[in-house]
Amino acid sequence: ASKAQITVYAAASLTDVFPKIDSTEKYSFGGSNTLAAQIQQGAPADVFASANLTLPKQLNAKGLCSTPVVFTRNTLVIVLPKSNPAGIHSIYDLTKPGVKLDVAGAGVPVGSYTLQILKNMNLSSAVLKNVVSQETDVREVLAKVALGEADAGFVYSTDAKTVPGKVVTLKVPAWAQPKVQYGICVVSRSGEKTDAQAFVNKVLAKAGQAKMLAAGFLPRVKPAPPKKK
Amino acid sequence: MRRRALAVAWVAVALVSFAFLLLPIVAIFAHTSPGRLVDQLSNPVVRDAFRVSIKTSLIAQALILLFGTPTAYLLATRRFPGHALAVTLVELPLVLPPAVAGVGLLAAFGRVGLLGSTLDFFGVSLPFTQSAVTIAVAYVASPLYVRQAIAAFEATDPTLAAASRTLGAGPVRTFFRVVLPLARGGLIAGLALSFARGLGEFGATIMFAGSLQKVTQTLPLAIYAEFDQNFDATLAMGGVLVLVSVVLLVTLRLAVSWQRSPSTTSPSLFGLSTSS
Amino acid sequence: MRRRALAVAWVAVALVSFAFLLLPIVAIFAHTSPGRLVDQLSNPVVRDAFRVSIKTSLIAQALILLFGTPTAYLLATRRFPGHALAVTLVELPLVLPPAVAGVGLLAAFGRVGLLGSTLDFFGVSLPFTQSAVTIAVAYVASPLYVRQAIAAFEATDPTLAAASRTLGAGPVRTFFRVVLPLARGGLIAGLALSFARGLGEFGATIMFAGSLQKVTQTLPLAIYAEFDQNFDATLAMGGVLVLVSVVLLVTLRLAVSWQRSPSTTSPSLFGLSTSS
Amino acid sequence: MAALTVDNVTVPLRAFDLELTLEVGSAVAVVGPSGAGKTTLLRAIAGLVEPKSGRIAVGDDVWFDSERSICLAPDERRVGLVFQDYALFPHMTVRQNVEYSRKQRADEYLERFRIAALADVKPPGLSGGERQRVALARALAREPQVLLLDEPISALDAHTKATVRAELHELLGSLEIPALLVTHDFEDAAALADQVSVVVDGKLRQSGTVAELVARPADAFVASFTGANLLHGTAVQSANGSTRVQLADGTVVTTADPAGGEVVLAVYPWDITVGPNAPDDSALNVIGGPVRSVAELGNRIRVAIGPVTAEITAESLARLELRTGSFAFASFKATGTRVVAAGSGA
Amino acid sequence: MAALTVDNVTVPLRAFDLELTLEVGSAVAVVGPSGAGKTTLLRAIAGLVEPKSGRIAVGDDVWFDSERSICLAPDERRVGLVFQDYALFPHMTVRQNVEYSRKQRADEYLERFRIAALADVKPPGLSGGERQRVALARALAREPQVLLLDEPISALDAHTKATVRAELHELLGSLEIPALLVTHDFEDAAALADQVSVVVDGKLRQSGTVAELVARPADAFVASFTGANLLHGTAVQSANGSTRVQLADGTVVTTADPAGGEVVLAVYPWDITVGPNAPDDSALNVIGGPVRSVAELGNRIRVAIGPVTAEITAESLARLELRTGSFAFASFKATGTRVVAAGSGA
Ligand SMILES: Nc1ncnc2c1ncn2[C@@H]1O[C@H](COP(=O)(O)OP(=O)(O)OP(=O)(O)O)[C@@H](O)[C@H]1O
Ligand SMILES: Nc1ncnc2c1ncn2[C@@H]1O[C@H](COP(=O)(O)OP(=O)(O)OP(=O)(O)O)[C@@H](O)[C@H]1O
Ligand SMILES: [Mg+2]
Ligand SMILES: [Mg+2]
Repeated sequence: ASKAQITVYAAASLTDVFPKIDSTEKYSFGGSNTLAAQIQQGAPADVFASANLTLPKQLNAKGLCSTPVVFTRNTLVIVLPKSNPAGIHSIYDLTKPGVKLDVAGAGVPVGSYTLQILKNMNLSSAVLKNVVSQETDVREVLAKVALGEADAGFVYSTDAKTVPGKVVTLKVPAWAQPKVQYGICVVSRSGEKTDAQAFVNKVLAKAGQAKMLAAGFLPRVKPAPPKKK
Repeated sequence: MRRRALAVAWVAVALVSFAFLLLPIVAIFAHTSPGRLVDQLSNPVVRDAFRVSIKTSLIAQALILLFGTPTAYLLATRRFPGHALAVTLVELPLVLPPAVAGVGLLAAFGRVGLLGSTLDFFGVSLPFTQSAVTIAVAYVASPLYVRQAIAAFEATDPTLAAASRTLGAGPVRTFFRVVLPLARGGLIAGLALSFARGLGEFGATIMFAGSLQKVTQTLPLAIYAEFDQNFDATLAMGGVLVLVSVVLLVTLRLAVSWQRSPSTTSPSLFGLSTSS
Repeated sequence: MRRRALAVAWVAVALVSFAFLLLPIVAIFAHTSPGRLVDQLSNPVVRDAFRVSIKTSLIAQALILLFGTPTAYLLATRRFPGHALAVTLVELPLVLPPAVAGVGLLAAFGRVGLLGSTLDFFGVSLPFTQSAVTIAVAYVASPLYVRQAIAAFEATDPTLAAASRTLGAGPVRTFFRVVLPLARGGLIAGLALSFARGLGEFGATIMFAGSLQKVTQTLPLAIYAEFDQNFDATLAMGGVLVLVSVVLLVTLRLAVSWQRSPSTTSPSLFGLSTSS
Repeated sequence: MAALTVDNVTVPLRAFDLELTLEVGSAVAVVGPSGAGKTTLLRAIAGLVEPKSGRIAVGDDVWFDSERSICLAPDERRVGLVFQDYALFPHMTVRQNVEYSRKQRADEYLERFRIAALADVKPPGLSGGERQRVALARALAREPQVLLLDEPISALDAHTKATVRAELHELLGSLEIPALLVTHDFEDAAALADQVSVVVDGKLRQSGTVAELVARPADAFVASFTGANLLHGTAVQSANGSTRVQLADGTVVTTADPAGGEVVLAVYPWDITVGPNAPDDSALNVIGGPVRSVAELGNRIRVAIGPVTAEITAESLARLELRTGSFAFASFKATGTRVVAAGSGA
Repeated sequence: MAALTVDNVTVPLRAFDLELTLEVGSAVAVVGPSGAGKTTLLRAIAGLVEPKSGRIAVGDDVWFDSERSICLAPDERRVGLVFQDYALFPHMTVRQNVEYSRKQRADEYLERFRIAALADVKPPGLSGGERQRVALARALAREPQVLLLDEPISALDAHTKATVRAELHELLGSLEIPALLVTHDFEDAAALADQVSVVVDGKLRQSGTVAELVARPADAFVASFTGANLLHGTAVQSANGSTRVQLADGTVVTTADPAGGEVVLAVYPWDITVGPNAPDDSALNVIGGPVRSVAELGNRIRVAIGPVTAEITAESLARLELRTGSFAFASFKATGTRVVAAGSGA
């Protein structure tokens, strides 16, 4: 079967895992929000895999993509440089003055999740004053921490795993974890709808899911009702 | 007549070029009504970004002027072993992709960079600070000024400086009374260029300084950040920057033409030379 | 002696400038051993990015050459109402923040852009395609060539073109046999500059073309993207680009000096003029 | 040979309009101060500048005619123009320069102008004189109907001038086509052309042979241009029909020409004799005073006394033992003076 | 006044080394072809170029001495240098230019050089002559110990030259300081300086008064420079002690000077007479042939016959009715010729 190579716009946090699922496609990884915006501007994407459900839903509402389905879930962790220059041992240490905290921009899914966590723990004001930069996607956060330029940053647990040895991770209490659901949909303007759908299926299929789990993602559960932001 | 045709074709090509260059700008303003544009100016993100941009740019340009001018003069007037190398070095950031410059700056002044520990020792940490933005801007913008400055200094008739010396003026007086006034036009032009370049700095800044509203988020960074939030704000900021740029360019034009002598008669390709 | 002191201070300032400019580059190479650098060249991301960069750059430069040269010649030799405006327009992209240029290009050629529907009608969709990269590069880099070209054409002695005409050569022959050879040095220099600038293009590209490996991910974008994957690759690519840039700059130096006449004696500020 | 006709051609220039009518048969020199419009005239003839009005033709070939709105492009006019600075193509060898207009017979011209040996040299490596020869060869290789020369020798060293001037003179003599030669040096004009036209501020001041100009300068400018002393003063018609002119410094000079009011007198240095004491000859004008300067040019000596400069021979200088400061008398015939219109003299 | 001493100063230049020794008392002219090193000499004296070795002093003030490794900066030497192109500051008014070296007594100089009226004009708006006066005023306002002039009049129009030349001559006469004047025009040198030094390729060829140079040119170059005809040929000592020189075209010329082998004969135009038929005077050299050219310069006429150019008066021209092509004889005394060393003649 002659299968066309399709273009997948996927959240930065999927950078490592998606090629493992299907290495033949073309990928554009970045902040889900940026990708969504690009699709609105007419980017030739076939599939959109976002680190939240909100963005695909918005596109769907605009008729720009099919109804999104959740294909995996994730959790956030705090990453620190191996040297841990700021001597951080718990999330509460993030309130220490002078800590260089790197987060993603509020528009980026991981950014909004970060804000939710801090809100849930009533740390918002105390911690946000230590933010030194708002990156454009989760991998930027990871990089700045891995480089040792930032003292700490909020990323997905899956991201932390991609740079073993470079960073140490701190758990975020489960009760504070936001509901991180990844939504995937087929872009309406796609010229390769069937192949696009095929890719989506591939991700949802056993093999795909296995790969996701191996990468540290959580099993997908039934689509949750849209949650208010 | 064959010649007419040629001339027409020639002009046509030029017109296409102009259209291409003009269109995006027209588009920006087509999308944002002046009203919207003004509204956006009250959008805190835009306002903060504007403030950060202006502040860092001004400091950066001051530094460029302070260090660039003597350097340029030296390169323009002295010939020493490795001169060509020095000039190349000065121009390097011009051809260096900003992202690379950013990486370089991190590798040099970052916490884990070459000078990181040294700076740490003095309790200085540059990344994520406004100083980082200034440094990034100064780094990528400086060549535009220095090149123009070198050219301007080279263009000033050396015998005039010599005359000043034989008239009893020392090096300093000669420089400020004769050389500088004569090079002025070129220097202003150069500064306008580097200011514009600095104002548009993106790659190096985001790498070296990150992007934090009120602190390190310059207009270009804000544009990128807002791009996916609200395109209007983006366009508005774009509009603002276009206006700023135009102003700068006009300054530049004036400065240059002011230095240049009135236009000479032109080589007559199509029939006759028009004497303006 | 006061004068010595001054001279020393002067040189010191220059040295500081050089150090500042050199450091980041040294840092990049300090972090990557030549071995690593070579390894990284076999890294698919780097290779793809390199391919994309070269391909788009070459096409873009070809276009710039094709459209820029006649335009520059026209602007250099004709004086017409709105001439100054035209020159300003040509230079605008130079002072336009790349991000803004990107926004502008989107607003012009994007799906919701001015020409969007028109293009759609012809089944063409530019944004986020490789053509978009080429366009972005051409848009941002063109002024560097055109400016140099204008200068070069203005510098060619009009009487030589006139002489050619009186010797019976038509406009075309005159242009190719006399004007072009004389302006050559300047044109090459300009092309080298715009090539380098285009190679480093970031802001406009990421806005208008996005960053899709193998398709629109140029080296600077790859650097930005890889920056978070593995810093080594970033540094390696940085190293590669530095080398490319240096080569380009040297070309430029040569081209220019080749056109320029040998260095004239310099204005003697510190004591005596050294006659090289 | 077909003559070049320039029929009240007008070209608007920055400061003034160029307005000229010329008939160029053989070799004509156009002289005038810098900025007079000489080069512009040549450019107009060659088609590099379009006149506002007028007519330019060679024989029956009309090159420009505002009424019939004819205006040939420069390359459509068979004209040989030698530029003020020769305008050789620096990126081509001498041969390529000469061959530029047509490949054939280039060698012939290289031979004729003794530059065959330099055929492969590029202009930057040539001396002034050589450059000029190449420029001439290149211009003539086109086989033009008219030869236009813009200050052909003013770019040369003083001591090569003489040689080149002679060569050029021979060339112009041997040419079969009209030649228009522009210069701001009267001596060059005199040496090279049969006919001299003086142009000032774009207008023709006077035209004629050198002898005519020297004999009857139309105005002060032409007079000074041809080397005369100019004496400014006020004229009073005196009884015996002669005119008495009182100069600024009080000296009174008599002239045969009738005149009144503010006038300018022209006296040529070689019409003035110098002596140790005043000759008592009523027909003579005598100006006594200390010698302001003594300048030797070969065997001619220029002696400045009061307002005038006299030209005497080395012999008489020796006899008179004149030196700067020593007192002497300059005397010249009343008939040797000419009243000239004030004009814009030097 | 303190004399300027240039004691075997050597400056390495592109093509050759400048090596000169000069003693400048009053006004000395340095003449030489373009590229001889004239400007470089002035720059060295002013301190704008550092010589490799030698000594430069004014009276007892040593400005440069390689042995004592003294080398004053230009602004430490009280020197007035007028540049080849005047080098006025274009962004300053005439007054500001003159006041540049010292505020005091500027008016005085503005008056003295008749530029007070132009005080507020900027140089671009000045004529050549005015520019020169400003340059002089500016240089002298510094009250220098030495005045250096680089081609002070070659930048001027031919027809303003004469006037300015006279002015300059007076100035130099009135100055109390040594003046070194550079030019490549022998006439200027003759007109302005008492002493002329001929420099070629950086070396002093000959030095003396104009009369001396004309009388005994050291070599062919100096001869041609001073306006002589040069005749190249081979000399054969003849019985009667005189020398017979056979020229390229076969003509044989006799000279009083002893010589042998390849030689160059110098004959000045004013030593040559022209006649319709050969004078039968054995003492005379006679060259017959068609007149190659007739050039009128004021009342002097230059007639070219065969290898020589003669200078005759207007009268004799009229008498002889010479015109180009007509056959005539040029004759000159054997004693009127001089054998000169070949040198690098023109
Ligand atoms: N393209 C032009 N447009 C308007 N005016 C011009 C132009 N070129 C020259 N002029 C003016 O025309 C006048 C004559 O210029 P032109 O070069 O013909 O003088 P010229 O007699 O050749 O002077 P020179 O003897 O210095 O060569 C000058 O006053 C000059 O300022
Ligand atoms: N800075 C320099 N370094 C080396 N050589 C030089 C320099 N400047 C000039 N020259 C060479 O020195 C020689 C003399 O130059 P200079 O200007 O002194 O000659 P000049 O006699 O003044 O000529 P001109 O009469 O044309 O002014 C020339 O051959 C020139 O090429
Ligand atoms: Mg001219
Ligand atoms: Mg000189």
